[in-house]
Amino acid sequence: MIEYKSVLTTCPYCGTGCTLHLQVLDGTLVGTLPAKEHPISQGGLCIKGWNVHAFVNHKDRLRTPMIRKNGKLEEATWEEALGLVAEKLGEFKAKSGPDSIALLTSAKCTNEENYLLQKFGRAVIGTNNVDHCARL
Amino acid sequence: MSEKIGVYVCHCGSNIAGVVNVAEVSAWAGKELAKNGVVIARDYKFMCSSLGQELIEKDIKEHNLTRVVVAACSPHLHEPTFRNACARAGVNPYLFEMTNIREQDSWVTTDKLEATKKAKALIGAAVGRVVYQQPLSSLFVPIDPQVLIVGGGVTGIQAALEIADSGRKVFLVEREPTIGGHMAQFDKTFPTLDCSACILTPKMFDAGNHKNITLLTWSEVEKVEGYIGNFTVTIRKRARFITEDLCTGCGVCWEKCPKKVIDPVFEAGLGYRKAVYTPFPQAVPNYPVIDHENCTFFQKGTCKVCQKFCPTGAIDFEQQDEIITIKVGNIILATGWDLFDTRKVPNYGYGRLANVYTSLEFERLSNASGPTGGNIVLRDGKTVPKSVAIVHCVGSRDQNYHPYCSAICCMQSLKFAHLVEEKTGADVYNCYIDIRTPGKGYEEFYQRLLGEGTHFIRGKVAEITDAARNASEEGKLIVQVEDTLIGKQRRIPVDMVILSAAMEARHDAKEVAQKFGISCSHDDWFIERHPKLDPVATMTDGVFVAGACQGPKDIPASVAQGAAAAARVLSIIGQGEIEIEAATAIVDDVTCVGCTQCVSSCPYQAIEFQAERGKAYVIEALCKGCGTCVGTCLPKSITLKHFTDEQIVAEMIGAMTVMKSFEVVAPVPVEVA
Amino acid sequence: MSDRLTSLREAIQQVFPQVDGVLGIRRGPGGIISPYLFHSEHPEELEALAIWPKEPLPDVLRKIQKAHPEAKLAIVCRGCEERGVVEMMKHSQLNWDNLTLIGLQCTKEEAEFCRCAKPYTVHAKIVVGEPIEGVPDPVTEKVAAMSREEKQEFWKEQFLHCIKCYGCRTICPQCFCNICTLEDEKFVETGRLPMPNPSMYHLIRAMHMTAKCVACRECEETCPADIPMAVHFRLIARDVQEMFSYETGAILEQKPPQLLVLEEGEYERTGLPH
Amino acid sequence: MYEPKIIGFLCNWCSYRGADTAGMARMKYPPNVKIIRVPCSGRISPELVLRTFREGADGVMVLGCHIGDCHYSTGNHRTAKRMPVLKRLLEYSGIDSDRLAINWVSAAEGEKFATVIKEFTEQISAMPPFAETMKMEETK
Amino acid sequence: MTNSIPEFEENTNCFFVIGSNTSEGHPLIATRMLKAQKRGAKIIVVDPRKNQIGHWADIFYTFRPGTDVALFNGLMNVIISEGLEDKAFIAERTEDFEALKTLVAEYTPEKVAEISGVPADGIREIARTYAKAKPAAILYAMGITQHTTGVDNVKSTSNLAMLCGNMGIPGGGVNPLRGQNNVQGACDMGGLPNVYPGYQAVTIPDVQKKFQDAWGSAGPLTVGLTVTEMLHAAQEGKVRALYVMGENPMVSDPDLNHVRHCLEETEFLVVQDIFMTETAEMAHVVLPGVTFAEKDGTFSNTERRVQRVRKAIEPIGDSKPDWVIICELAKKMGATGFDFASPSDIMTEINALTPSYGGITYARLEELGSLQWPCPTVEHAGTPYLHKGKFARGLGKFFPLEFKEPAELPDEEYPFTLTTGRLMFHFHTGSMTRRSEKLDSEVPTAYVEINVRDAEKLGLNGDKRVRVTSRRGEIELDARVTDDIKRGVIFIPFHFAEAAANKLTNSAIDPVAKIPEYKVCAVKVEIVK
Repeated sequence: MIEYKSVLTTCPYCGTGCTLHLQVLDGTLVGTLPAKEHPISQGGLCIKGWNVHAFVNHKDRLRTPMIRKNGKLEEATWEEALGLVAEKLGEFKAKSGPDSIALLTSAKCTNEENYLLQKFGRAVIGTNNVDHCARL
Repeated sequence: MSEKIGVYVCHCGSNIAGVVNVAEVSAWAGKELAKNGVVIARDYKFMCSSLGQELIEKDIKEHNLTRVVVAACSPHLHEPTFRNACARAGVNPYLFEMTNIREQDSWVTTDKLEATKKAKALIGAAVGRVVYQQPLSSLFVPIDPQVLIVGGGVTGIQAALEIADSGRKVFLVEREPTIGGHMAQFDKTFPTLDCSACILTPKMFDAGNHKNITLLTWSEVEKVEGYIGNFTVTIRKRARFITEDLCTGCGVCWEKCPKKVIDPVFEAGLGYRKAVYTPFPQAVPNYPVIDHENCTFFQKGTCKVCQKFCPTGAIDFEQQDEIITIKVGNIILATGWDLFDTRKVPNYGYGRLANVYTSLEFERLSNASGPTGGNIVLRDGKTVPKSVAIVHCVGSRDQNYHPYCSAICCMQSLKFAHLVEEKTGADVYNCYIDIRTPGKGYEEFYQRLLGEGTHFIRGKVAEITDAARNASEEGKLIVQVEDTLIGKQRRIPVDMVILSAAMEARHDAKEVAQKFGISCSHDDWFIERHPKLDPVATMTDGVFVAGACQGPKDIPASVAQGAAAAARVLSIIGQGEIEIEAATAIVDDVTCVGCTQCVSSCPYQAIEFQAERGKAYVIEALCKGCGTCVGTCLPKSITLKHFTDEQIVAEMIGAMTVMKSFEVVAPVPVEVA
Repeated sequence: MSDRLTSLREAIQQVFPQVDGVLGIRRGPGGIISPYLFHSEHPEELEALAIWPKEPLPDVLRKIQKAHPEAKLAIVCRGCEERGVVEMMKHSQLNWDNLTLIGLQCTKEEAEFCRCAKPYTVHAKIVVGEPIEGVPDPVTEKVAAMSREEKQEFWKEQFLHCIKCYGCRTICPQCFCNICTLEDEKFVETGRLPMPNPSMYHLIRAMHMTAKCVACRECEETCPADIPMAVHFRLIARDVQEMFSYETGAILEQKPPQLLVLEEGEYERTGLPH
Repeated sequence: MYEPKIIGFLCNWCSYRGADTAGMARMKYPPNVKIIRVPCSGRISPELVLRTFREGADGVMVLGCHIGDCHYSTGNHRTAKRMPVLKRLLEYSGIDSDRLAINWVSAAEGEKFATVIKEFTEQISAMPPFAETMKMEETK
Repeated sequence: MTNSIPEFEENTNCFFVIGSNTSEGHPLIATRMLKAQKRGAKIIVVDPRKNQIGHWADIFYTFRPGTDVALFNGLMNVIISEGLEDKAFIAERTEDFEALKTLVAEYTPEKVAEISGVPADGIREIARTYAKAKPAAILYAMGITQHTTGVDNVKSTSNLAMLCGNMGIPGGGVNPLRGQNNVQGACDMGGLPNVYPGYQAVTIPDVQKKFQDAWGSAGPLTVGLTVTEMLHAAQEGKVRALYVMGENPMVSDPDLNHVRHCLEETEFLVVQDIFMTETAEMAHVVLPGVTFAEKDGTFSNTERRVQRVRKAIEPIGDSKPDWVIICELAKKMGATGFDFASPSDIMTEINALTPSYGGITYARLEELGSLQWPCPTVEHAGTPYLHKGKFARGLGKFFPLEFKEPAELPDEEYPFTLTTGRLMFHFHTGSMTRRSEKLDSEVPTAYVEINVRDAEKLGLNGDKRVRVTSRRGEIELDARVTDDIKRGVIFIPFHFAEAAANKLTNSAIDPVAKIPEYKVCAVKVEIVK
């Protein structure tokens, strides 16, 4: 069965909050369409919005976790990578206290993810060293 | 800037230097164009002299020049000279650019200052462009020595024999069942009045029996692909329903065939043939064809009389059309002409008034092997006319039909007049606009006719009618004409009228032209490459035209063109391979979206759409490098080598930049602050 | 409106057995509409079928057909979209043989929104709604009536408003090139805002729309700066019709005239010198 | 008084040779037109003409063979169909379409060439500079 | 933003745009202003550069970067002295007006003209136009905030808005345009060192308890470190591990040479991102997250509008949605409370703990498309504009503010003022846009805008390559000469790592908001031979 759909989503660039449709054909992105009758974007987009689909499949996308070994980043499994992060963070928290760890949440990530990371920082690590680039 | 450019400004004696300050120009180029890559700029008395050329060659080697610009005369004069000089010194000739500061500057500008400025702008443009030029090399393609000739009239036969005699293979394709064309229908030929068949049939016989000629009659070309040296031609050989290998041409079949049919082609509708027939006894090849439309068996399902009587069992009602594919290197089109349909001139009454004849009908009427055995009689088949009018320029030299002169009608009409007088003693009236007799022995023939008592009336016939106004006109055809020499309207009652109808292009000429990738003039005649200097070549390399398909012609001219086309073809075959234009177009497969706009816009059908890839493809050997496709291509996926957008834009910016630099420096725009 | 929607649903149901999918539009989250390929396997999805506003469906069709050249597809198309499909077919961008057109005739209000002269289909065999007459295009007439100086001022301001989103180009069903001359820095200044006057972007685009613009007005609709660029296209379309007797999207066999040799009488109508 | 800047795109076979013919006959005409040689007027895309105006040209000429005489048979037919559309577009955009001249000059027509250039230069001189009418900012 | 974007088109009669290159930074907000302009609304733009919106403006002036407070005081001076203020609004809804009045009396148009470079008559023109066209909206962006006086600048905008009664009405207000898609959401969700989600201060014990109860554990009662402070602390060894999710301080932060040094000093750097950014290259562990196209969630735009992000395709390669990564990591560390099946579940927890998001559920977003917070309950329709009838704190407070010069001013050695900003065609550190072919080809690399006359003085004709140097670093890039920038000011877009404007910028920060002064620093320009 040929599957074509347009997925309504929100533009990941500036803070205007235009919505747009990602055109999906058989599971791959084939383009962007604006959302007509949307209160903000009113069926229009800027050049960045029109091209949101372009970077998603870029060859430079990170596809696997990496760990620095002998000064070089090398591919690793999720198990290894998350294991190492958990171990290290636990170690610093125990040795130097929660405030020896700082976290940057992201103005690019979703509300849910920002919520989770600050929750992780405050509830799991125990620090208020949580910030992001709001000022930049 | 990685390119090293040398700029050379020619004095051309005082031709340029007398007006353009060449020293200043070269100094300017050396300084101001250094940022564009100019590393050396010189001026010299005669750049085209061997010393001038050596100067360039020496600089190329010493200064490692990668590009060369010469500002001198027209590139049409010396571009090859300097390209060769560059090539000798190891710079690809296409990395050279020439700009014209003589014909287009020093010779046309009076003001020395302005001329100098113009020279600078032109050099600025050339330098801008040369940076983006790319090395190119020519392409050579081998020539297939086989030749296709389309049309088996006298022109095609002549061309075929010339080529075949030189040992090359020829395919001669003819639409009708026999070769011979219009000439086989004629009675006598002007001005010598020798019998048309007598001079033609030996040639037909030769062509039919030549070991190097493959005759494909009753056949038509369906498709032509490829380019000079490498054409692939698809031919449909229509079913004759006769097994050629078995047929001896004995003629029993057409003797026995019960179905009589008016012959609209060979007998011009005046005579009859059978449903199985050869057009005339001397037909080559001599195998008959069965006329599917009129054959009783094909129409009603029973008959097969011919089959019963055929002594060799050659009749084959099951026969199918055959598709033949041949490879040839060159093609000659000798597809001939059609007779103007005189019904289109209603006031001449053809088709309505029985005794109004066309010229072709008269040829058959007068021909000893024609329907009346050569007796000139009216449609009733017995009455010999006592007076005959011959109307010139029917359909020719007439804005309503064809503006051109058909070239043969005057002589043909004179011939008719002579034959009528000779055979019937009738009074003959030639109604003409002008008498044109520009050929060897033609004027003499006219003078002879004047002496034979033919009446010549200068005037365009207004009407031919059977509406009599008085007794003397009763039962006659009345020719209404203004005799412009005496300035009087005349009504001439005659028994018979012959319309000297125009020669016109074949009804399907446009289609044929498209098939072969050539073009037609406004009147649908095939267009030659040059009307004077290249009359049988076309804009499509490897496709030639000869005879009346290119325009109205008489027999000698047609035969000469047939021979000429043959000579051109043989000369190409003799070269073995041929150089193709280097500055051709090329498609970028990555960006081509396959919209086919270029395919439609190419004057040469040199671009094909490859549907399976969804891309356009330029057949390099067909491309002449006009760049019309580039002008059309929306995503600019097609590039014309040596005339790329980059090069042209850089040339334009080069000129504009220099011109702007001459302007009084504009005041700095008012600050917004 | 609802009548048309019901009829369209029925028409799609009727076509379902013969095709692999029917391209139309559906109403999604927050009431926002978008193109969607309906399947006979899921007739219940037709509940969300919508008809207005329209979407650039021919372009979506092209993308689907390119990936599935053998698929039999149907498209719900208005007059403009049908013209778009025809022009794309002429440019080898669509395979006509594998297409079923479900014509949707526009209402007067819709036609007025688009200032459409031909709000009806002509080729579609299955048709929903009654065809209506075209409506006038006051915007184009207004510009056409301006003096040269007024036009110059008018377009200067319009071009100044352009934020170079390329939306008009990207949404245009007739702009199917892989790369675009408008992005070629040889011809159009890249990365400059506001764009210098005269705007190479708009003028080149207008030239490229010669004998191509199907008057769907998607470009104007998507323009955040409300530039009435279709005015250019429509004025040129008139000229092309007048000079070369070409009507975009009307006749399947007719090729774009600017690609072909001059026909009898055409040169005289171009106004070029003799 | 200013010196108009004009670019002429000339086909190689007719117009460019026509310009040479004018030179050989020592006909005089104003120096404003700078000639760019192209194989055929059909090579000139509207983009090139527009780009030339954008560069600040006050006038642009596209000269080709007479219809019917095109070295490339019918290349100039496309010129004759494309350029009138471009002229109309210029007019619709408020640009005087007389700034773009389309004409046909054969290799023999040196005199016509000189006349065409002279008349066009005069016509453009009578108009204000293009950059000024467009109030274009200089691209630096 | 106090107000909503659709109000601009429908209600606003005057836009006062300052410190915002709206047409490039927020194109579809800018085009809204065009729509309003068509019905007669006026656009006033004041900016060191005449960018596209400057060309659209009815009134445009350039001014000296960093003199915003002076300019606002000057405008208020005119408004008060001409009696154009909204007296009723001031009386009913504000306090401390007299103090403001006294202070701005000093800032006569003539004096401000000298400080800011806007002519006195221009100041009067702006003041009158703004004051007479109610509702009038002030729009600003980082041009206001990225100063050592950023907070003062922001307060000045609200002083002006309150003075003319432009608060709490549709089409008016003070409208900071947030630069990143979800910078609003990141703040709302407590991605700040001083607050929990919904701006609930970490220093309040009741708040701490609320979260402790909900999560089982919470942060301390002390405010944490800001980005800039974290980096300093890392250098000092106080912060030993840094976890970065989807940020690229190696391009975005000021004084990059310093940032590099700090990150090098960090003992353990974890970067979770979609590309190998300049920051990720320095990490010890890199975790591949996914783009917006591969996950579900919500973004909150600059006008507090929460909208859905919907998954369109499966994650690429082995990458995982960022929320999944955090949950897995937390669980690995033995934490509870991270068992979420979907972002919708997370939102349910947010609804419970964040009063302003209380009624923003996925089900409602599906139906309505979007909701603007505050939206405390599922019955609440959302809040298009704030401060209706009443300010959050009760009465609106006027802040009398003196003008202070930026931290670094041009001098003989560094005679130019550098200001940085965005381009239409790129976004932030360019990690996404520079990987979009069509965007990258528009502006493939950095350039510096310089005034025609300055260029002339430098002898910059035809020579395009220049070197720009500040006290902190130098970069080489192409010059673009224009008359659309104030003399003495140069502009460099900050998207380009190879010629990173932030190698030059000053990390001096606003004492309250800790925002660096990106918009002003002193530089010199030399031609590269």
